[in-house]
Amino acid sequence: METLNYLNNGHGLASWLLTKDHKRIALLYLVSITAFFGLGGFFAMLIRLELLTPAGDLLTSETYNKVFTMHGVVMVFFFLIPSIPAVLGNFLVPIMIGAKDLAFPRINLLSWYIYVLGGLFTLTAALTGGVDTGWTFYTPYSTAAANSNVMTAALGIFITGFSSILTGLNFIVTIHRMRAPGMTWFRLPLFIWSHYATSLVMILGTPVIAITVLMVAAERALHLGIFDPALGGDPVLFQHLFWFYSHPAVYIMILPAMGVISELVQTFSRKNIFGYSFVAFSSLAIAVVGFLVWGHHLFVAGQSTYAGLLFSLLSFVVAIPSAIKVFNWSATMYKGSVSWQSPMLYAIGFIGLFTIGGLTGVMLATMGIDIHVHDTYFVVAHFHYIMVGGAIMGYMGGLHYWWPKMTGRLYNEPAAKTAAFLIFIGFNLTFFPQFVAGYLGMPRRYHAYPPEMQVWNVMSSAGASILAIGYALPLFYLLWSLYRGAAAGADPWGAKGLEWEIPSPPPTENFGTTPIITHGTHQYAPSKEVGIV
Amino acid sequence: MFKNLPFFPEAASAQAGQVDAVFFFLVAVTAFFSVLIAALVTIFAIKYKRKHDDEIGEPIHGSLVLELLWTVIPFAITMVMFGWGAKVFFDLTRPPIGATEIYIVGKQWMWKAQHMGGMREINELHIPVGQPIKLIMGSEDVIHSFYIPAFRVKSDVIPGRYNTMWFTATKAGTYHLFCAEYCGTKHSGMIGSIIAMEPAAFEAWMGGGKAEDSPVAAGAKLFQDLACITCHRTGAQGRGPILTNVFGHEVELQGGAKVIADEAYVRESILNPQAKVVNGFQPVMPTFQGLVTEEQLLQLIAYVRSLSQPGAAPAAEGTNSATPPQGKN
Amino acid sequence: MSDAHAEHYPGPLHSPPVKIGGEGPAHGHEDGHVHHPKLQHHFDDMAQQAEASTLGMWVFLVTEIMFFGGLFTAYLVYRAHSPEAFQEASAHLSIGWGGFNTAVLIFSSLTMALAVRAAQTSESAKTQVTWIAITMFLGLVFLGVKGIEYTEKFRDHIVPGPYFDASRWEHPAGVEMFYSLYFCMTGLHALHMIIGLGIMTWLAIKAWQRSFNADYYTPVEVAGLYWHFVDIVWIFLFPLLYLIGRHYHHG
Amino acid sequence: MSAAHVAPKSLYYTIFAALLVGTALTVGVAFIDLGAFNNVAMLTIACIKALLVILFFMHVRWGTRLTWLVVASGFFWLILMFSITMVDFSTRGWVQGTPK
Repeated sequence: METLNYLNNGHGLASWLLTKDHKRIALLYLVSITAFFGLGGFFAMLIRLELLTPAGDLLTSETYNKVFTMHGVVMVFFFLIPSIPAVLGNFLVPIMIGAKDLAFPRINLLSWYIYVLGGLFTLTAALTGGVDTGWTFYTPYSTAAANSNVMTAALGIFITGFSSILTGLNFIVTIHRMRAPGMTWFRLPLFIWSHYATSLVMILGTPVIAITVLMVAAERALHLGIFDPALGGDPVLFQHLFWFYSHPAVYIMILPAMGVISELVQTFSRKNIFGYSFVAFSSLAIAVVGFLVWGHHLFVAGQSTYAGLLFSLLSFVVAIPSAIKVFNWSATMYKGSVSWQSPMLYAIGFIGLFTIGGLTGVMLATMGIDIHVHDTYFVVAHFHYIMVGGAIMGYMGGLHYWWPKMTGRLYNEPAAKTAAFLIFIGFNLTFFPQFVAGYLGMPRRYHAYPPEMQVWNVMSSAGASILAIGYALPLFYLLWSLYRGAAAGADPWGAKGLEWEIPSPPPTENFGTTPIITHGTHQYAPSKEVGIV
Repeated sequence: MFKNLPFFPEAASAQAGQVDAVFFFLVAVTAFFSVLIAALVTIFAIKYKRKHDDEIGEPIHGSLVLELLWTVIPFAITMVMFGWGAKVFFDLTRPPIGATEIYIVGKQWMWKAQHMGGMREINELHIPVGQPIKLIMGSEDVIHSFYIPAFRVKSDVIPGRYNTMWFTATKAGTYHLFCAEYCGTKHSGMIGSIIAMEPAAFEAWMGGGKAEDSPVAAGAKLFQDLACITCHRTGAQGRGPILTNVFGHEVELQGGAKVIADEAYVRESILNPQAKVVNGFQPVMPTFQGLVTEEQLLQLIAYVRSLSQPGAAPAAEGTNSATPPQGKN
Repeated sequence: MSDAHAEHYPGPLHSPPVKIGGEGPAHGHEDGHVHHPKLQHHFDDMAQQAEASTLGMWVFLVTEIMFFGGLFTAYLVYRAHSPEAFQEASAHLSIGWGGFNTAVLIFSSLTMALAVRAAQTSESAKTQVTWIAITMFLGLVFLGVKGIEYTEKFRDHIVPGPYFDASRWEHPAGVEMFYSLYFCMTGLHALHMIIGLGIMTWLAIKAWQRSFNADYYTPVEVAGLYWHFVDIVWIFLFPLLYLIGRHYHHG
Repeated sequence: MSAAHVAPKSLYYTIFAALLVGTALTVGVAFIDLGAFNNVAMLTIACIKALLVILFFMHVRWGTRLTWLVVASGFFWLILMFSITMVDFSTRGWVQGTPK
């Protein structure tokens, strides 16, 4: 006899498209962001194919520029930003705090529709001629020179921004107002802390990008001249406003991944986190200080040197909480019972790659180095280490970890391990050579490049093909698990947390009666302090 | 195919060593911490690998001492990086007095250069080795970025204003010039060569240019052709301030504010004359927006500037150089 | 600190920290007492639901602050860059219309507050609808005046773009910048007014159907917060746009 | 919910009157040339008016500490955006090479 759960409680398309259940909305997001990930990945493959040879011989310059623009726009706004919050966060935030749903289920569904609408605008822009501004939409190129699809793409980003705002708003209200009795702030899973911090960035930063792209649209369509140098406008002001959001947006991508890693490291070491409050508060510190560092994107953009100094200093400060997290994760594994199951492989990969990504970020915050490597492949390599090596590793790890909970099925573990290895190796082969090419001086967004840099690009393209196989594999074994996977049971990992105490897949209401919380998550044994305190 | 594997860029300027030194320091720190973390994680994963299904880890809640250690030590290291990096940045952005100046104009998709001696180049820049060079750069359309990897210098070139950069080449040779800020379809074609030459060879190369083509001479001609001379003169018709000995000096504006007359100010006064009117003059000057190109603007600035240099030629006929400079419009 | 939750550790390793009811997943509200019909299934009680809604609106208003904040930043940067041009441009705006509209919006905030109070104190549907209707009327008056002002700008060719008449200004570039910002800021504000009027229409219908009383008035409260916020934006726009050029002297 | 504070009508009328007085005052001050102090006066009055609306019309005066925090953080971030952006625009050209 099959028990009633959120998946079989209602059938048919309408029961999905009109659902207010946070778990079903999470799956709607999962399907749509996977589609966009595929699209963004397709553009990435075109880029890597073109760059196999120094001459621009596969695509025309115009097409190439549109391809990397769409790669950036799709991956940033339609995959990375919604990935962990909208899929894993949506599914887990209410469950982890002992609530039946998010505070505003209808707004949650609305956010998905808004996301899809924004996506349609962007796809329209891509299909009706493309946009060639780069995902950064720098003025005056985007207002004066580029083709008119900028409007459509900008509107797509504007609309999608509201989906992000609504998700963040929902999380904040839910975490404040919907916690089960006894679920105090310091008993919250670290996943919740990181999602709370992420939501702060979403609601405080996203409106600024919305108004900024709106100003670009107004300048294009209505001939208002806010960034127009002829009217005394300053293109650098656009960059300030753009990065006021877009730098913190990096933390929208990485903070949830950090939350995932905190959960993974605890479960697969069978140990509570080392230094809970430091890990929890470092998330908030990253969210807050992360708002004060945007000007490190403008060191060579004609920003005043003193502003550069301030931004450089603050950028070093924001590196510290990230370092604290990395050290605490490592320390958590000490004297643990470390399992080598696939989610943990992603977590270990994350720690290593994020360390490299973070430290190369510190190099870019160093003004004297940035003047040379700014806008080169060094930057490209750095942010892919954070976004792919960090955010996507975290997403993949989390997806594997909670897949049995979401679907009630176990996937094929050897296949998952293989994919994790392929992704790790493919990733490093793709992006490490780009550090070298960058320091050699290869500028980003170059369709053709000097021949002496070919060796690094060939390596990178070779790595990309391994990476592509690594990302394609889960599509098969995860789907396969839906039909043939063994039943997961409530807690396949021996993990400690509210989500593992309800059936897999969870019932629609999550909890029969509101749970009363008596202690924090991941308590595997009575605690004891380390010798020195 | 890959006979020589390029691993590190050539260092051909006095600044390159400074940048590379900070870079090596950061690479060392990065390598140290990456290896440290990778080693810790790997060792823990192997040493504490789960032995049986019911095994649990030892419950350790944390250590304040360790937390403080790995907060304070990284912080101290980053402050060293900050200080060092900022010092290098200041050295890289402050041109020395007396640097040879060259005007650069970026446009989709080419670089134009004007030497003070009159030579003009496109997508090439000849410079002497051992002499500090200061580039004054403007853009005709969108944002570009002037980037010479071998010199480790880069600066965005922004429409509506002037950015400067400077360097001293140390090795003769031909180096890449890239546009580093995405500027449209042929962005990756907006490249060129920096040709650093021994001073003697450079002098010979410069000898090919004609003095009347110098920016100062061209600017003086424009000053006549655009009829600037009809107002910027002494006497009853002199409705605009006289421009001798103005550049580089402080100018008092209407309302009492003061500005230094630099490139940006002269540019603004030509394009948007009412923005900062000199005290004692009427705001009667028409705008020259759209009438002068970026290159002509630079020539006019070069001319106005030449009027402030020792032994400058009189501004124009009709100017009484004994008149105390009152500022300019 | 790090032992924040240690003291709550219950003892045995696998003791479940939650008590899950045995009756299964469906229908959690079978515990006896009657629920308010407006209580959604995932809230415990009306107080939690109301608190969540007002908090949600406040968080949304924070995003609105940042949304307008982008424009205010642009205003700040450009006004600092060309103060005289901004004064010259501002002097052309009608202080009469601007002041009138300010008073209208303040008045509408009062009537909105009274509408919320009417729902709070379970006054009659007629009273509630009356306050909402007056608020809407004032909102329409505001938009009407805005329309008159915009028409004048189009007539006088001071709308930025190809038809902008540069010849009448001393600082044409800065004036055009000012009016670019003027149209962005007031246009966005007017858009918020229009959205507000849509919400108020819905609210009036609901109030007419006697939906709101002392036990349930969250929608009125939340819509009120939004309306007051739009008023606050104007409280800043009025002096920044209309009043900075009043002692501007033509040179 | 039913326990929420109901303010007396007279308070609302008082706030309304204060807001109108504030508006008249701003307009009046604008016609007097006070130099830079014009802006200070104008913005001070606007801030007081906004505060009155927030505290009384929007019920924050009787709100929870969380509401106070949310409102305050909104304005705090706004000021952060203003001030840090202005750090750039107000220090431009401080380190330009001096023309000889």
